[in-house]
Formats: sequence, structure tokens, C-alpha cells
Amino acid sequence: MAKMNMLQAINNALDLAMAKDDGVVCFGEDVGHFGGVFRATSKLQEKYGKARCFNTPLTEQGIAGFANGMAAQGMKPVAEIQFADYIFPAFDQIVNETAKFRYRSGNEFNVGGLVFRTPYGGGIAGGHYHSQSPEAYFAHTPGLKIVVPRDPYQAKGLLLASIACPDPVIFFEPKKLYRASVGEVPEDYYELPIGKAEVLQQGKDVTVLAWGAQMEIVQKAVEMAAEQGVSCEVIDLRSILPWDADTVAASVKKTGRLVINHEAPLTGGFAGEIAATIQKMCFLHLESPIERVCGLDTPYPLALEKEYVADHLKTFEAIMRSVNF
Amino acid sequence: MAKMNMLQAINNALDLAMAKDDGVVCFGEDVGHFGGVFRATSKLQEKYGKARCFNTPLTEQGIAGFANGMAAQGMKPVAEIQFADYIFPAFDQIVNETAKFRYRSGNEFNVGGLVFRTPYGGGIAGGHYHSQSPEAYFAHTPGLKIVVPRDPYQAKGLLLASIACPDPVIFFEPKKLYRASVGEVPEDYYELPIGKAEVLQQGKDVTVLAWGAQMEIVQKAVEMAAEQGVSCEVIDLRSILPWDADTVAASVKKTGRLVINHEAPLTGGFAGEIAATIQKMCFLHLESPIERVCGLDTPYPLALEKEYVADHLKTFEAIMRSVNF
Amino acid sequence: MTNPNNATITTVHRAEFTASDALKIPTLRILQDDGSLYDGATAPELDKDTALKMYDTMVFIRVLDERMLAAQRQGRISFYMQCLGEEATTVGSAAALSDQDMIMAQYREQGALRYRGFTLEQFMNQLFSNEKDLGKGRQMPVHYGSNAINYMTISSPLGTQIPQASGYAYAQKLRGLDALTLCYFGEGAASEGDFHAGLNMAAVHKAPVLFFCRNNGYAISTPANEQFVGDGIACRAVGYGMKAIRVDGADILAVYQATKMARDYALKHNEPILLESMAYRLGAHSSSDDPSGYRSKEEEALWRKNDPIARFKAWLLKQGWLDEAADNAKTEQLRTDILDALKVAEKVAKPGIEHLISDVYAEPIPALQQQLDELKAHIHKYPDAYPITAGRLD
Amino acid sequence: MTNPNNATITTVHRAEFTASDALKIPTLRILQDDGSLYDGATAPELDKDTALKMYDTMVFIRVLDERMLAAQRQGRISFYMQCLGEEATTVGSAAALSDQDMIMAQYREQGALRYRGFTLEQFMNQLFSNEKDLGKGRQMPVHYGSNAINYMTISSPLGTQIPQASGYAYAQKLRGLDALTLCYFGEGAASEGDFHAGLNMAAVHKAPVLFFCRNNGYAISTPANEQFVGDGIACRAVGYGMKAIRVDGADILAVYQATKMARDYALKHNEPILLESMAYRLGAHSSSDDPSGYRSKEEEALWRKNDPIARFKAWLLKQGWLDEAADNAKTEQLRTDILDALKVAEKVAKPGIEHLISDVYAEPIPALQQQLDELKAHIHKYPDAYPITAGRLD
Ligand SMILES: Cc1ncc(C[n+]2csc(CCOP(=O)(O)OP(=O)(O)O)c2C)c(N)n1
Ligand SMILES: Cc1ncc(C[n+]2csc(CCOP(=O)(O)OP(=O)(O)O)c2C)c(N)n1
Ligand SMILES: [Mg+2]
Ligand SMILES: [Mg+2]
Repeated sequence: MAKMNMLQAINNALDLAMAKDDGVVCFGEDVGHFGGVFRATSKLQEKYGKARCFNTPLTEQGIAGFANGMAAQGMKPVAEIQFADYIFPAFDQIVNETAKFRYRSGNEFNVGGLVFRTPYGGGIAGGHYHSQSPEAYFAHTPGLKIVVPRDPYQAKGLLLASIACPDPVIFFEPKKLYRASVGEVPEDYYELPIGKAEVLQQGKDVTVLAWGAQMEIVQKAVEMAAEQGVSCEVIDLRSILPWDADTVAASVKKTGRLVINHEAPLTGGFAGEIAATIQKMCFLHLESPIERVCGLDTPYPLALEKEYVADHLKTFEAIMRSVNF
Repeated sequence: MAKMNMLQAINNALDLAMAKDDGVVCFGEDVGHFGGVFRATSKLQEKYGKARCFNTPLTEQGIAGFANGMAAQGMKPVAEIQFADYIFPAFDQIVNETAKFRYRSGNEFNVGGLVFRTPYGGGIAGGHYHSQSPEAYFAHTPGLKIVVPRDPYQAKGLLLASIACPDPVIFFEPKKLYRASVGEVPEDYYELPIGKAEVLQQGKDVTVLAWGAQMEIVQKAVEMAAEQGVSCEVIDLRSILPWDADTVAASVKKTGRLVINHEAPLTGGFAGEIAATIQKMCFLHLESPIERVCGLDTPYPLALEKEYVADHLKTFEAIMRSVNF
Repeated sequence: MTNPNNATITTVHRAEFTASDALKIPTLRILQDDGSLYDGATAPELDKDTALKMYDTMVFIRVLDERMLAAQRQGRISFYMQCLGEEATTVGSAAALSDQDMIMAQYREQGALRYRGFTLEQFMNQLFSNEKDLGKGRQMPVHYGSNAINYMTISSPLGTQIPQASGYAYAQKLRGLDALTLCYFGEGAASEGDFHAGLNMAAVHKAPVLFFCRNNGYAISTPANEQFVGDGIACRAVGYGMKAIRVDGADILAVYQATKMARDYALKHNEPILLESMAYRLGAHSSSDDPSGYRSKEEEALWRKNDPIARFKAWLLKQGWLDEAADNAKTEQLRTDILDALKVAEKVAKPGIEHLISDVYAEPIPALQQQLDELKAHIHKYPDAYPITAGRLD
Repeated sequence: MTNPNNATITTVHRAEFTASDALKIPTLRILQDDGSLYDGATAPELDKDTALKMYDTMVFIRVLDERMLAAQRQGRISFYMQCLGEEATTVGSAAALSDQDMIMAQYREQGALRYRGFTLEQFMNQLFSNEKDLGKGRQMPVHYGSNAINYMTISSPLGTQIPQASGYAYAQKLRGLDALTLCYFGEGAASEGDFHAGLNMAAVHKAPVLFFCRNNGYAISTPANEQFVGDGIACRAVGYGMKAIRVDGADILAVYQATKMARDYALKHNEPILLESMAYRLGAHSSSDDPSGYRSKEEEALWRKNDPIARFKAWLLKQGWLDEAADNAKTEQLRTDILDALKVAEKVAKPGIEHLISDVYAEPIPALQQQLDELKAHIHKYPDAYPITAGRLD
């Protein structure tokens, strides 16, 4: 075990993956010599050479297309999109190509080796072009897998699982936690399961669900609720696609209540999918409406970020609304 | 009044809009002399000249960027994306630029005059690259408006309203109905409201909600249900963003049940948003879980299209499940 | 002073524009209509077997196109795309490759596919979306592909294969394979942003890709002069620091020669090259299109005379490699074979219902498996409504 | 035979590549470091007032950059981007425009913005995201914009303004305005697909745009030679059938002259033109960046000598248009003014809570209004947690 922050854990995962399989290749804008603007690929070019860790020209659609091609050949590209806000020029390559590659060819070809890594989310005074959480845009796309880690231990295990996964994965990294989240991380190779939610805390009154950087925020709210005598069950979804409806439903059948929190705007966010599924799976168990605590339906603001975000107070209020319904 | 099919109604709307305001300009791939591959812009170049109705090079991101620029200058571009399946190269220009243009500039600039027209949906043996219904991808984007007409009368009135609207609009045209849907259409200029759902049939047992080409399909299911003595209230949502939660909620409060149908895949589709909202607004009125009848979570197939689609039989089954819960 | 701008800095002191047509790229022509070579031209080294295989492939594709367009008009298949007028372009270039080279095509390159060995049955199975289709009946007709013969399955979104080709070729280089990637695209698709991304990335990362533009004058109804202003597509190469060559696309010897030379160079130097083949899309864009809405019969008639097959045939005859009577008989036989294969393929069952969800992921995710189970139950209830699958649900 | 391929067809009979460096574009240089002109060069027509306005703008920006970078280091603003080394590039080009021309910038063009008349207070209000910011405090520092002075609000996604410039200019042409659009972008942003789309569309639709590439050698850490292989960016013009001109970006007379000439031509002929200005990004990419991770102090030192302001100053002194003592005093005064303005701006309140939802649409949609109402109620309950807005909820 070693103490690592999330960037170190990610860097360590990439290092292990590149050592293990020479098909693993890391690239993206400023990813090479410099090691990425956040330094997630630090030292990898030194260690594995310029051919396997390199800068690309400034074109996200090119990066994604290039990654699709490499993966189709059988390699395991790990492509970085510098900010999740800039993944949209690659949307066509990801949604129309990556996601449909295996299906459309009848499995003659596939890009299963592919991972897109991208820092997402707010909390860094980045305004609407350095704060977006676009997971829901991709969650409507059969063929993709979507993973979001909450801490260094999760980041390493889930990233290694994503690289090993026979399906293409978008790996969203909560950049707010890059240096802020520190924890014990095994130095050896390990994988954590994709598609499985994790129950972080057992409780009986209400289920509180989130992912990524929001886990810290809901934890705060859950502590406030505990002071009010409310017992929360806390779940980290971890994978958005596929998502673990069974674990969530089992919890809600027990607690009878669900509060979902995400950073992205409410309308069309992934909480809607979860709520729609759970109201059906748990209809007779629900004792209050499913609550969604999300960003407002606006671009991510700058000056009024505090007001905008799905913070612990709003989450606490939703928990209390839910239990007092 | 005149009998028009949906293409004629759209063509007529464009014609009236161009006649009324010389800031209205139509362009896109093959839109000029040829009048578009579906002929929606037929004769407009002849009538208004090459400067106001023209072919573009084959680049959706360019079309969208060009349209953003024209709209920022104050004109009213009506840009065609040849198939909604090919709107994704323009995703960045639409989601990061069009949608945020007014907001990010503090209203110094806006692209409110902009309309994207694009044929969407299946039923034409088009496979996954000529059948997609991508409305949910855009519905997660504050700043956009999204409209889907169900017939020629609606198409003309909603398109004219979209062009007149001070916000950018994506106008999804159900291409399956282009020639198949024929109806009486006033020859004069008229607008229909954006953001208002329409109750097409009053009922008391269950609310059935859809939009666009699916309206015909749910009508069939509703008739089957009627034969079983089930009284359905039928709603055409018409606008996906903003969507008329009040009309839907009022109906569900009356019927106690809701079945939502859309063409797009289930997971992350807009039915999730509707279900999540309505379960909250109508929690104490719901007598059965909200049902979603959608495409499967796969790319749109070719050979097995019949099996895949959210057809009247699946909708009928959902209605019956809902009332017999 | 170091030059960080990555440009050759030569100086002038009087302002003058570089002209928009400062670069002129000539067209390579070797073979004349009558089968003789142009003065000063030499034929590429081409043995008799290869030459005849090229010719047979062109004839095969011509006849297939005729028949399948007819089949589409009869309503037997839903859609078709011909390559009339471009047979030399795709066959000549494919013939210059090694079988290990990957081909990434747009959709009008059945010539290359056939040259690689895609069988008549395989064509038919794809066109009829039946259960023997390698693509499992999932894509519209003409979206062929085969791993075994290194022909990437075609995808409808235009231009997307261009940066993919760069990545594929980069992987070939990393793997140390003695193979490159040839990427076909139309002059219309070359307007997509992916074109720019793909060419630039291949140049920067030294990926051995032959970017092969079929400039056939039209993108559906849009003529090339409403598509771009530059001098064709080849002149863009210099912007990427890439070599270029332009050929007469109806001249199979020129196409073969240029592609061969480009392949040798690209593999040896790990460099991409841009080729442009000038031809004319003689048929409609697709079976859904009617060109009379945007071009004249006269224009078409002029180009119809410029037949790549007739030209090559004249050369083969001159070489004494072709027996005209035998060739005619063979073509007749081919017509019969194609019709027979068509009749077989249209009777083959559609893919089974499990293929509605297979290949979305390597293994179906649980939610999808559940959707399939529910669907099966539904079909059991309404078998008449789902005739393709109802009888064989398992 | 008609030529549908939109290319000049000249013929060769022997296969030969067009070289990857077949086109060479020279760099226009007029002004030498010592303020004298190069042999054979003539200064553009430039009256004293304009020249001094250009000079003052460069100095203003230099001082502003120094101060605001310091303010960022003190934690007073969250982020900053300098334009050190590129002052002549943006000021010289902006000075060659008419005030009616639209400017679409990337983010490092404060020189052009200031030349247009953006006030010190406006700079400060944006940098502090306060309620007087024209952009209502919504974007990170340096994302300026102003309708009144025809300077499009900057957007962080790179390259997106390029096709927008084409559309804007096309609209200017349609409206019959005697104005065009100048679009700035970096050599890094020129790799985006939007670059290709924007240039091609402007060429095809004859939109009067000056595409102005600031080739400053770096895109964050990525040097230009890992960004592209071609000879700079200007050589891409020929691929779009566009004229091009390249200038020394530290030579304000060359920049001014080339831009002026390009503007005249573009407006007269309704044609886009590609300009490339060769300079060096002397500072860090932004306040979040540290170039020592990717380039040497020696390289920076070499370029630091190539100061565009010093060069222009030398010329102005030679013209007898500048009084050095007065100029120094003015610069001192500027330092004070900037500090004063900074102190004022940082005390101005943040935008009110209504601006959390205003401008998402022309009018808030009902759901959004409801979200705001709920938020206000929430803030009323927890005023301490939302100090910016709690005190003034209405
Ligand atoms: C991204 C995208 N946009 C639009 C289309 C629709 N479309 C199909 S073929 C075509 C024209 C292509 O022309 P070109 O590239 O010149 O190839 P050609 O048909 O001439 O062989 C268009 C616009 C598409 N398939 N993909
Ligand atoms: C679409 C997009 N991708 C990535 C970024 C992150 N980014 C911001 S500036 C920059 C480098 C730009 O370099 P260049 O265009 O040369 O301009 P310069 O900074 O040199 O002025 C990058 C990669 C972005 N803003 N937008
Ligand atoms: Mg073409
Ligand atoms: Mg730069």
C-alpha cells in the first residue's frame, strides 16, 4: 500500500497497464513529454518511449478517430481528452463509430480495447467550459461503457478494469479530486468490477445515490441527516453504463426512498433514467417521490457557482423532504 | 386550406418564412438546386436565389458553425442536416456554441434566429445510420429548444414558430411521414406554440404520451385498448425542450397512470426525464408504475427492425399492464 | 534564432499574396482509349495473371452492379449503389496492394473488395441482410466488410474512416507489420473535419496511409465546384507536408502504377501520401437518387464514352492476353451465376433474434439480455406480427 | 470533355509525386530591430495619430498583462493569459481594420480588443467577474466580448469561431455591409476540424473573412513541429483555393501592411484570405502553466530580444513622433491607473442571482424560473452558505 492522490493512482494504473501489455498506448493533447496538463501521464513517455506515449495535434475528433483505428487493429489506445467539455468534437467518432463498431460489422471488427480518459466536473472556478459533466450524453449510447471513480483506490482499479475490458470505455475523472483526494492504494495490479455499484454505508430510512466527486458531497449531507436521526444508505454507482439497477433497487426496497445527486443539469441528466427505472422496479415500496438533486438547467456558471451546484445542503434538504413526505 | 403532405407543408413554411423576412436563409447538403435529398427545399433556390438557398460542402460541423455565425450577425439561418444520424459532427457547435451563445456573452450576442431542420427516425429500412432519433442527446442542453411535429399541419405551424422564435431550435422531422402523412393545411402564415403539449384525446384510465411519428403508433394501441374498454388520454408532447410538464401532470393526476412511447433506445431516452418528473409531481396520484415503451438498448437494426421498434402491440401491452397493475 | 513555428522562414520586403493556384498538380495518364500508351509513357510491370484478374474484377463488378440495380428496381433489395465509371480506380489501386494491407472504404469500392476475394455469395448475403451476411444483416446494402480479407466494414457516416485509417496504420507500424492502410473517400467526404484531422495526424505521427480520394465530380447532387475552390483535392497535401499524386481514374495502368509507387514509398519512409483519382460518377448516387434533377444527359453521355473497362480491354487485346469470344462467354456465364446466387441468397433466412442484441457489447449486459427476454415473451404472444422471428424463438 | 472534378487537368505520362514542400511562402518583413526599414521595404501609409494609438495600445497591453499576472499570483483573480511577444500581431492587424469589421478572437488578442476601445474598466470587470462585466460574470477571465465595438465574445472551445466567422462574413456580404470579419486563431487550433470546415466554406461561399493565424510556436506544451508537418499554416491556403500571406509577427508595419492589403482585396472580391503571423509565445500558456516543463530558458531568452514594442518604438523615435520621457511618464501613470481600476473592480459586487438563469433563453422557460424560485427559498434558509447572493435576494 502507498499513499497516493488520484492523479498518482491514475498514473500508476497507466504505468502498470503499459508495462503489462505493449498494446497499451497513451496519447492526447500535451500528454507526451509534458505528461498532460494535469500530469496524469507524467513520465510515461520517458519510460515507454515516444511511440507509446505522445502528443497529438489539437483535434479531439482526430484523437478519437485515431484511437478507433488503433483499437480496430487490436491495440489498446488510452486516449485523453484534455477536458470533458472538449469531448464534443469527438462526439460523432464516439457515438456513431466507437459505440457501433462491433455491432455494425457483425463482430468482424471491434474497438473493445479503447479507453477515453477525460477530466470532468466543477469546483475549480472553471465556468461552463471547464466544469461540465457530460456522462448523460453518452449514457444514451448502447455499445459504450461509462465509469466514474470517486477516489484514488477506485480510480486505479476501475481504470485498469477499463483498459482490460473488451468493450470501449469512457472513463470520467473528477478533476476536482485529482490532488484533493488522497488515500491508500495497493501498488500492485488490481481491477475493480465495471457495472457494479458499491454500498458505502448501510442505512434504513433513505437511499442516497451519487458518483464521482459528488460522493464527498452526499457524505456530508448524510452526516447532517444522521444528526437529525435519519439513517441513510449510501451508494456509489461507479458505472453509469451499464448501471447496477439491482443493487439500487434492493436498497430502495429496503429504505422506501431514494435521493439521487449529480453535478450535471437536471433535465436529461442520468438521474432521470435512474428514477424512471427505480419507480418501476420499486413502485410498491416507494414511500415518497424519488428526489433529484442536480445542477440547474443552465450552463455551468462562474461567479455564482456556489448557488448553482448540487451541494450538501440541497442534498440534505432533499433527504429530509424525502423522509418527511 | 389545401391538402399537403408533410414535405409540402415544410416547403410551404420555408417559402412563407423566406418571403416574409429576407434574413431567412436555407442551406445544407444538396439543399440548393436539387432541393434536398427529400426535396424539402424544392424550388426555393429558384424563387429566392442562390444567395439565400444553397448547397454547402459536406461538413455538418461547418454547416452548424456557419449557421451560428450568420445567426450571430442577426440573420435567420435554417440549416438542414441531411439525416439526424449525421448531426453528431455538429454536436460541439450545437451543444457548446449554439446553446451557450447568449448566456456566455451576457446577451451581448445571440444566435436566437437559428433553426436546424433534420429528418429523424426509423421505419424506412435505413439501419442504424438512417433511423436514429437523437432528441435526448440534445434535451440535456440548456439553451436549445427542441420541436417534433406529428403531421403536416403541426409541421408548418411549428416550423414557422421555430423560425420566429428568439431562441435556437432543433426541428426534428419524422421522415417516415414526409410523404405518408397528408392533411389539410392552411395556406397562410400561422404559428403553433413551442413548449405546449397537445391533448389529442380525452380519457380517464391512463395517459399515453408520445411525439412525432410515434403518435400514429400510439393511436393504434389506444384503439386496441378502447376495444378492451380502456379509456386513454392521448398527449402529443410536440416540444421536448422545454417540455410541458404541467399538461402531462394534470392528465396523470386525472388518470393515475402514464405510458410513454418513443423511438429512441430506452436508456437515457427522454422518457426517463418525463417519468422522473411525473413520479414526483404526481406521486400520490399514481396507481401503477410509469411505463416506458422505447427502442431496445442497441443501435437501430435493419433485418430485425420490426422486432426492435416501440410498436403498437408493445404499447398496447404496456397500457394493459398499467391499468391491470 | 531558433524557429519554433515549424515553417521555412524566407524573407520578402514587399507584400504580395501567394496565389490561390500557386500549386499545380498534373494528372498521370498512361493508357489511351484505343489501348495504346501515350507517347513517353511506359506500362507498369504487370504479369498476365494479375492483369486478367484486374480485368475480370472490373467486369464482375460491372455486371453485378447492373443486375443488383435491376434487383433493387424489382423490389428484391431495398437499396443499391453502383460504381459505374470508377471500376479502374478501385480495382487498379487494390491490385497494387499486398493482401495484408488494410482497406478502409467509403461505399463505392466494390471493385477493391472483389479484388480482395469477397465472394459472390458474400456480396449477395450482405445485400439481402440474411443470416449468412458477415455483418449479421445490420447495415443497409453495400456496407460490406470482412476481417479475413482485411477489408474494414463500411460505415455510413462520411469521413470517419479517415482518422481511423491513420490510427490503424500507426498500429501497423508499431506492430512492425509490413503492411499499410489504404483509405478511400470521395471528394465530398473530403470536406468533413475528419479529413483534416486524419491527414494531419498521419503526417505528424508518420503513419503509412495511402489516402485515396475518388474525385468523381459529385457528392449526391452537389458538383465538385460547389464542394471546394482549390485545385482538386490533391493540392491539399502540401498543407500537411505530404506528397501527392493525381491520376486519371479511368486509366487502370496509371492508377496501378501510382498506387504501387505510393505504397512502396509510404512503407519505406513511414509516410502518408495523398492520391487523387479523377473520374466521373456515371450512375446515380444510389438507387434512391435521380441525377436528372441536377445534371444533363449530355454531360453523362460525354463521360459514358470514357469507359475504363473498354480501355483496359483494348490494351489486353493488344497484349494478346484476352480472347474476346471466350471473354464474352464468361460474361454471359457471370450473368447467370449472379442471378443464381441472388435467388439462393434471397431465400436464406434473416438473422435470428439473438442477433438483435449480440455484438452491442462483447457480451450482452444484463439489462439488454432482459430486454431480449421480454421481447421473446412478447413475440410468443403475437407471433403473427413478427413473422421473421416468431417461428424460431428457441 | 467537361471537367466535373473542379481541378485543372494537365497531363504527365511518367509517375512522379508532387513534393511535400512544393509550395514555399515567404515572410514579409519591413521593420528592423533598430527601427530602420529593410532594404527595398517601404513603410505602409500610417499617420502619426494611428501610429501612436498602435504604440499606446501595445504598451497598455504589456503593462496590463504584467499587472494582472501579478494579481493572479496574489490570488486576486483566478486565471490570466498574457500575450507577451504577440502585441504587434494583434494590434497591427486590428489597426488595419474598419471599426465596422467584426473581430472573432481566440483568447490572446487583448491587443485587438484594446485597439477597438475596450476600456480599462471593462477589462477589469470581466477579469473580476463582477456585476458590471458585460458577460455577467459567466466566463473565466480573459473571455472578453462587446457588441458595441464588434468584438465577438470569446468562447473557450478552440476553433469553433472559424466556421462562425465564415457565416458571419457571409451575412455581412448578404446585408451589403462594407465590412468583413477577421478571425484570429492559434496554430494549434488550426488542427481542429472546424478550421477545415470554416476555410472551405468561406472559399466556396465567397465570404469576406481574414483568417488570421497566430503561429506562436506552441499550443500549451506542444511545439508546432508536433502539431503539423507542413510549412506553417499559410501553405494550407492553396488547398482551399485561397490567397495567403505570411508576416513577421513582431513587425507591426508588416502586420499592418499585410492586413490592410488583405482587407482591401477580400472586400473588393468577396474572398477569404489566410494570413499567418510568425511570433513566439514568450510567456506561459496561461497562469496555470509552467513552460519550464517543456522548453528551455535559453530558447525563451533568444526570443525575448525580439521585442515587437521595442522595435516599433525605435521606428517611432526615428520618425520623431515619440518623446521618450513623456512616454515613460505615461507608462508609469498607466501602472497606477491599472492598479486603481483593479482595486475598484474587485470591490464591485458579483452579478445578482437572477443572472444565474437569465440569457439561457431570451426569456427564462418555466422550469428554469421554478428552479430559481426554489433556489431562492433554499438560500433564504441557509444564508450563511451563500454569502454572495444571500443578502440581496430581492
Ligand atoms: C456525415 C455524413 N453526412 C452526410 C451523409 C449523406 N451522404 C451520403 S453519400 C453523400 C455524398 C458523398 O459524396 P462523395 O464523398 O463525393 O462520394 P461519392 O458518392 O461521389 O462516391 C452524402 C452527403 C453521410 N452519409 N454522412
Ligand atoms: C476544443 C478544445 N480543445 C482543447 C482545449 C484546451 N486548450 C486551451 S488553449 C490550448 C492550446 C491552443 O494553442 P494555440 O491554438 O496554438 O493558441 P496559443 O495558446 O498558442 O495562442 C488547448 C489545447 C480547448 N480550449 N478547446
Ligand atoms: Mg464524389
Ligand atoms: Mg500557438
